[in-house]
Amino acid sequence: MAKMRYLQALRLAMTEEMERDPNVFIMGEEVGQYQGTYRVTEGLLNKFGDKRVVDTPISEIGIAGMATGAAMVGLRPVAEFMTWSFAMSAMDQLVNHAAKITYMSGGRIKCPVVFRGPAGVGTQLSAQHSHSLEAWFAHTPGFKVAMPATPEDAKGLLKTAIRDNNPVIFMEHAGLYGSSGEVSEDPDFTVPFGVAAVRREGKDISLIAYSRGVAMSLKAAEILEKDGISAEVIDLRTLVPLDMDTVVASIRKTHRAVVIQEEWRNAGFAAELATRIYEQAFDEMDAPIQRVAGADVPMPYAKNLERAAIPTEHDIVAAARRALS
Amino acid sequence: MAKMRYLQALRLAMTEEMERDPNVFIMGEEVGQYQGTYRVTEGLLNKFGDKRVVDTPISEIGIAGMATGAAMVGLRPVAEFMTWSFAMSAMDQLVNHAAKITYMSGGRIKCPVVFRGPAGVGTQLSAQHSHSLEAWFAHTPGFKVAMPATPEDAKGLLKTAIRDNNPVIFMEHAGLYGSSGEVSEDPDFTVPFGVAAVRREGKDISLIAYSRGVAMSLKAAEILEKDGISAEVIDLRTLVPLDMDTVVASIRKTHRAVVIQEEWRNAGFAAELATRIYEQAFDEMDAPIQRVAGADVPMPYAKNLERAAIPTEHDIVAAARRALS
Amino acid sequence: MADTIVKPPTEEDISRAEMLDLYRLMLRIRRFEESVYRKFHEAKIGGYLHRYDGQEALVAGIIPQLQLPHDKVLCTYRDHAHAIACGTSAREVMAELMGRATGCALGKGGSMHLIDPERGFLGGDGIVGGPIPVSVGVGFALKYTGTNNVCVCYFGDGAMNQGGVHESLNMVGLFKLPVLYILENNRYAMGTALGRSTGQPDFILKANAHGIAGEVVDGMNVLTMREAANRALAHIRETGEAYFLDVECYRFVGHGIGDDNVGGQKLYRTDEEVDKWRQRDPLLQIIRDLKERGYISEEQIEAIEAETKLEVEDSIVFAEASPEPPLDSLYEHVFSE
Amino acid sequence: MADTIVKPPTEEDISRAEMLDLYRLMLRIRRFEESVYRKFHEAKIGGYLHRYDGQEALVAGIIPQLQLPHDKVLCTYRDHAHAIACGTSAREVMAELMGRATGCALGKGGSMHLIDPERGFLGGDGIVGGPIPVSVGVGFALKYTGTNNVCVCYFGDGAMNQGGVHESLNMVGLFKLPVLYILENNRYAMGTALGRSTGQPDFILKANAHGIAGEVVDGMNVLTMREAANRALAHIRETGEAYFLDVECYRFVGHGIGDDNVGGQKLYRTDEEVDKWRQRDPLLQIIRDLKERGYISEEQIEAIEAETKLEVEDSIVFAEASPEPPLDSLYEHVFSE
Ligand SMILES: Cc1ncc(C[n+]2csc(CCOP(=O)(O)OP(=O)(O)O)c2C)c(N)n1
Ligand SMILES: Cc1ncc(C[n+]2csc(CCOP(=O)(O)OP(=O)(O)O)c2C)c(N)n1
Ligand SMILES: [Mg+2]
Ligand SMILES: [Mg+2]
Repeated sequence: MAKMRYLQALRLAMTEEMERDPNVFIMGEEVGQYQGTYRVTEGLLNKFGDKRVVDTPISEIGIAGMATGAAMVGLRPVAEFMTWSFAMSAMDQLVNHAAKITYMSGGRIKCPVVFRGPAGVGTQLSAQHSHSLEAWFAHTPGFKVAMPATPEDAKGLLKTAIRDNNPVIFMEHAGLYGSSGEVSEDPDFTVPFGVAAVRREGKDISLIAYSRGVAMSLKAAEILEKDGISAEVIDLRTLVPLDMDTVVASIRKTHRAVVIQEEWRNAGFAAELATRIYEQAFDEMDAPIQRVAGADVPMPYAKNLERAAIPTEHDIVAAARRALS
Repeated sequence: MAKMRYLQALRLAMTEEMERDPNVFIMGEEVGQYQGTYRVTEGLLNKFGDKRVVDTPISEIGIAGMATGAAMVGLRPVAEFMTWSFAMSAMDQLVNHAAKITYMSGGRIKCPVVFRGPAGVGTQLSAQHSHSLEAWFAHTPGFKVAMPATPEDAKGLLKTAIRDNNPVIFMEHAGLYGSSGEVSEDPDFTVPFGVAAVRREGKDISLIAYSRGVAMSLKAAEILEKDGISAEVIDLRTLVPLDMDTVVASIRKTHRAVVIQEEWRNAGFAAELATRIYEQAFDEMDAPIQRVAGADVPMPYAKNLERAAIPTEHDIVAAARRALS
Repeated sequence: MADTIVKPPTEEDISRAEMLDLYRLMLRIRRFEESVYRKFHEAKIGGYLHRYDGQEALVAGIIPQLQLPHDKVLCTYRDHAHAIACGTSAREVMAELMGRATGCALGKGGSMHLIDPERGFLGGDGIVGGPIPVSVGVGFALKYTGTNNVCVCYFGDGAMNQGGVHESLNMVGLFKLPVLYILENNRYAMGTALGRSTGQPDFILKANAHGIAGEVVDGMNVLTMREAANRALAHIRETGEAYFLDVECYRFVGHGIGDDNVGGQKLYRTDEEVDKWRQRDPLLQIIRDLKERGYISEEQIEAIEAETKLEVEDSIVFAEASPEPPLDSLYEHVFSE
Repeated sequence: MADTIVKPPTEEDISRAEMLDLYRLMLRIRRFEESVYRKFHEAKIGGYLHRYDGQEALVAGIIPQLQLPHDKVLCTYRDHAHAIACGTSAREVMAELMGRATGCALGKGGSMHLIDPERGFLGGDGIVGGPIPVSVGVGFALKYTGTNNVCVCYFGDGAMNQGGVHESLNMVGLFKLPVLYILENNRYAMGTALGRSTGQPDFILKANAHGIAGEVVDGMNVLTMREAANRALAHIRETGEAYFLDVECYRFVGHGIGDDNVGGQKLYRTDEEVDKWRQRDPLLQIIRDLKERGYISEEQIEAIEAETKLEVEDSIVFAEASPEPPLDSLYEHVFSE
């Protein structure tokens, strides 16, 4: 174990997998010579050379297609979107090609590709640079969707993603890059997909989150504790596959839940989560599930408006209190 | 009133609005000389000339941008996507430009553009041609989303869309183009956004649907009636804005609901609908809301698999029975 | 660099056996497409359907020159011919078109998504321009793994107006990847004639603008096509760099089932135009050439017709006798293991 | 057609008053950007920040030649200069950068989304290549409504690799729309030098391939720029057809805040290179020209500096004194009435 930052953990995962498997390569805008826009890929060009660390033009369609095509014939590309906001330009290649080729071919083609990059709200990046869009990708069959909340998961989930034989949407959070924690240095360490983590045990209410929502939920749980409320915090880790067993087990204990997402509320992933909980545990619910989500507005630039548009631990606390009242 | 088909009603709406307002124009692939891929725009080129009926290259990004730009400076484009599946190539222009320009400009720019075309499953069009994606668009603030279920609404909602000062995602259903019904010929007739229609009154259960799901729900209601079950059928008409008042009023009467969508289940719009019902009427619910939705698979080609992948009235009947058991 | 129409090769370049093979392949494609059309109208085949009649030389002149399965082929929804040329059996293709479990994609793909990776055929694609971004990655992988192989990527004139195509051509030009682009320039994208969709009709200039060399080829003559393909392939294998063939061709039938009636096509082209192009039918030309060289007799022609008919009919019998995919395969293949 | 470097105009072409105006505008932009940079480091400004230092001539040589607000301007996230040149007050720009209610987008847009439709400025755009598809529609509307006006659309060299740009150039070429494209060819897209991102570096060939005429211009000299712009605008107004200027320029500072330190830029360019280009600083050149012609005295230079300083400082005072947007404006402007 070593203490490292989330972005270093990502880099370590890529380094180890590139060392392990010569078919793994890195590509994207500014991943090489510029050392990565957020420095996630720093040093990789020097270490692995420009055959395996490929700087591309600003061509998101081309990037998505190149990664997909290379995966279709046996390579294992790890393609970076400088931010997930820019993946919007590539939706056709991502959805109509990467996600579907295995099914359309009756299983005759594998497509082991990872699309990764920062998602979520930064600091005043305004309307066009503040997306995560996990709901879009979760909606689309054929993708696995991973959204690590901790440095250890950043490493372990990314390694699993690279070894997976399917297209993985790997959404990091720009706001977590600097966060640090203990991370296994064992090159065999991975975190499996579809296994949620109970980050904090509790008995009065379940706070169900992913990505940056987990840290917010843990802070909320601390605040609630002062009022004698015991909150359980669940980190979903992957949205597809989704570990409903862990969620439902928690609900059976607490009978109340808050579901948390940072992205726009309407038709967001929290709605899916709430719906599934009701589908699987309606009779267990003592109160309506509370949803904490981003405001349904394009992200405004002004600091005060941006703050108002995104959820905080205080929104989670308020939601929990509503569920308990 | 005159009896006409859904696609004729759409054409009539466009014709009337083009006659009313010289700033309205039609554009898209094969809308002119070819008379429309589905013949929706048949005759419009002859009637209005090639200044106002513009055939474009196969350039969905360009189409979305051209419509957006023209709307930003005062025209009222009605841009056709040959099918909504192809809009995936244009997501960046649609979401980052059309949907956001009003907000990003602090309200200084209006963007009165309609994007329309067939959505949903056709007949064995397979994986890349069978989308509706309303969940993606509903997720994105800045869009209104209309999905007419009847010829009369096709006309009335499209006229409202063209007169609206905002980008409207107007999703027709290829499977409804041939359906016919009475349609007002009054050029002042419109159907307002955000007002759901109760298509059939009932007291035991609410079937809440839109687009082709409404016809399926009406058939299901007839089947249920034979068993003495009285189903209310609600046609949402627009997903954004969403008329929750009508939905909740129905729930207060029936205390049970089935929510219906044709597109992929996971993170689809039905989840949003269910979640909102619970948020606004949790205490009214006597049973878990049942969700009827498409299978979470890329659309398979084989007839039997395609049939198994999309919901039918029998799935709605079964869901209703579960809710009532 | 633009506009060089390649001359047909001389007799020495091609043996009788090879020429007969070209004829046989083109005939198989033509007869297959004709039967597919009938089966569609018998409602045995569903979805969209795009025939290759008239364009056979683009497939027959190129694909047999490849080192399959090591070279790779990508194409559009107009893909029956490509599958057959890559060696997918008529049975597997027909069964796929009928949505049967024995189809080359287990009935899941259909007409637009034929595929046969074991034979180097990476599939058709229903999205205009869709295969070109994929070709960047296939070309990249062929280079990355140190092979001398080539990815051949087919697409239509309408696809030249797709942004993804330009991003990809530029990347292929920049990274110097071994891709052969075949522009199936049949002059129409559905009902849109070339001149109504492009600001500038010389597509070689578009390829050159991204750093890819290319030339115009007469795609109505399979010998011309074959020679151009061989030169292009040699160029790519030698230099490692892409090449772009803008192939002049014509589809004899409608874009698809929607305009297969003459009325539909009259909206955008005249009978005279179709007739004019039919005189350049690649099948007529090769028969003429075979006869001129004394390579074929009337009996042989009949025999080849008969064996082709047999193959196509066998494929229909096979497909119709094949089961639909099992219902529980609906959720299979969403993910690979 | 490619590679014509336009000669600077002769003295007769431009009056003293006009030349002084060009100088004043470029100076205002330079000083404004410098102050913005300071304010960012005082944490008064957030988000991303992209300065125009070195590229002032591209704005000063063109925008004053327009008939605003009837002509329209679109540009990238590197947009402070464009707003100022269109006539948006420094106060409104600075207030927007500080996220204040008095900003030109009411604090909702920020640095990348300055906008001022009443002055013909249709805004910056945070998506590389994003404004070009929009320019098709603006050009279309200008033609549709029967005006003689022009849409000027700025974008970077990196944007030439975006598919949407090619779709749009083709449509503008095809439909013959009145758009003036200004390629702000500063040789780098973030840390990627031109040669590392394009398969073929002559961008005029890319424009020509879509049917749009164009030429290369020296964008370090505002008089050259102005002359080229005037000719291009005249061409567009006369013919109704688009024109493409590939403008040679250089950004003196980092791409944005991320590499504004020299270390960041050292990853992709040398100090020597920056120094070499700084010798062609458009401000130095115009001062030199003004002096050579005897159009300006040292006192005037000082006076202009002083009045510019005053304007920028006033904008800061104004912005800092302005309120943040009211919290209840969060849900305003998602939709228009
Ligand atoms: C992105 C996209 N837009 C539109 C379509 C609908 N469409 C299918 S084929 C076609 C015409 C393509 O013409 P071309 O590229 O010339 O190929 P051809 O059919 O002539 O072989 C169109 C518009 C599509 N499949 N994908
Ligand atoms: C579609 C998209 N991809 C990536 C980015 C991130 N990005 C912002 S600016 C930039 C470089 C653009 O370079 P260029 O077009 O040359 O303009 P310049 O910054 O030099 O003015 C990149 C990659 C983006 N904003 N949009
Ligand atoms: Mg064609
Ligand atoms: Mg640049």
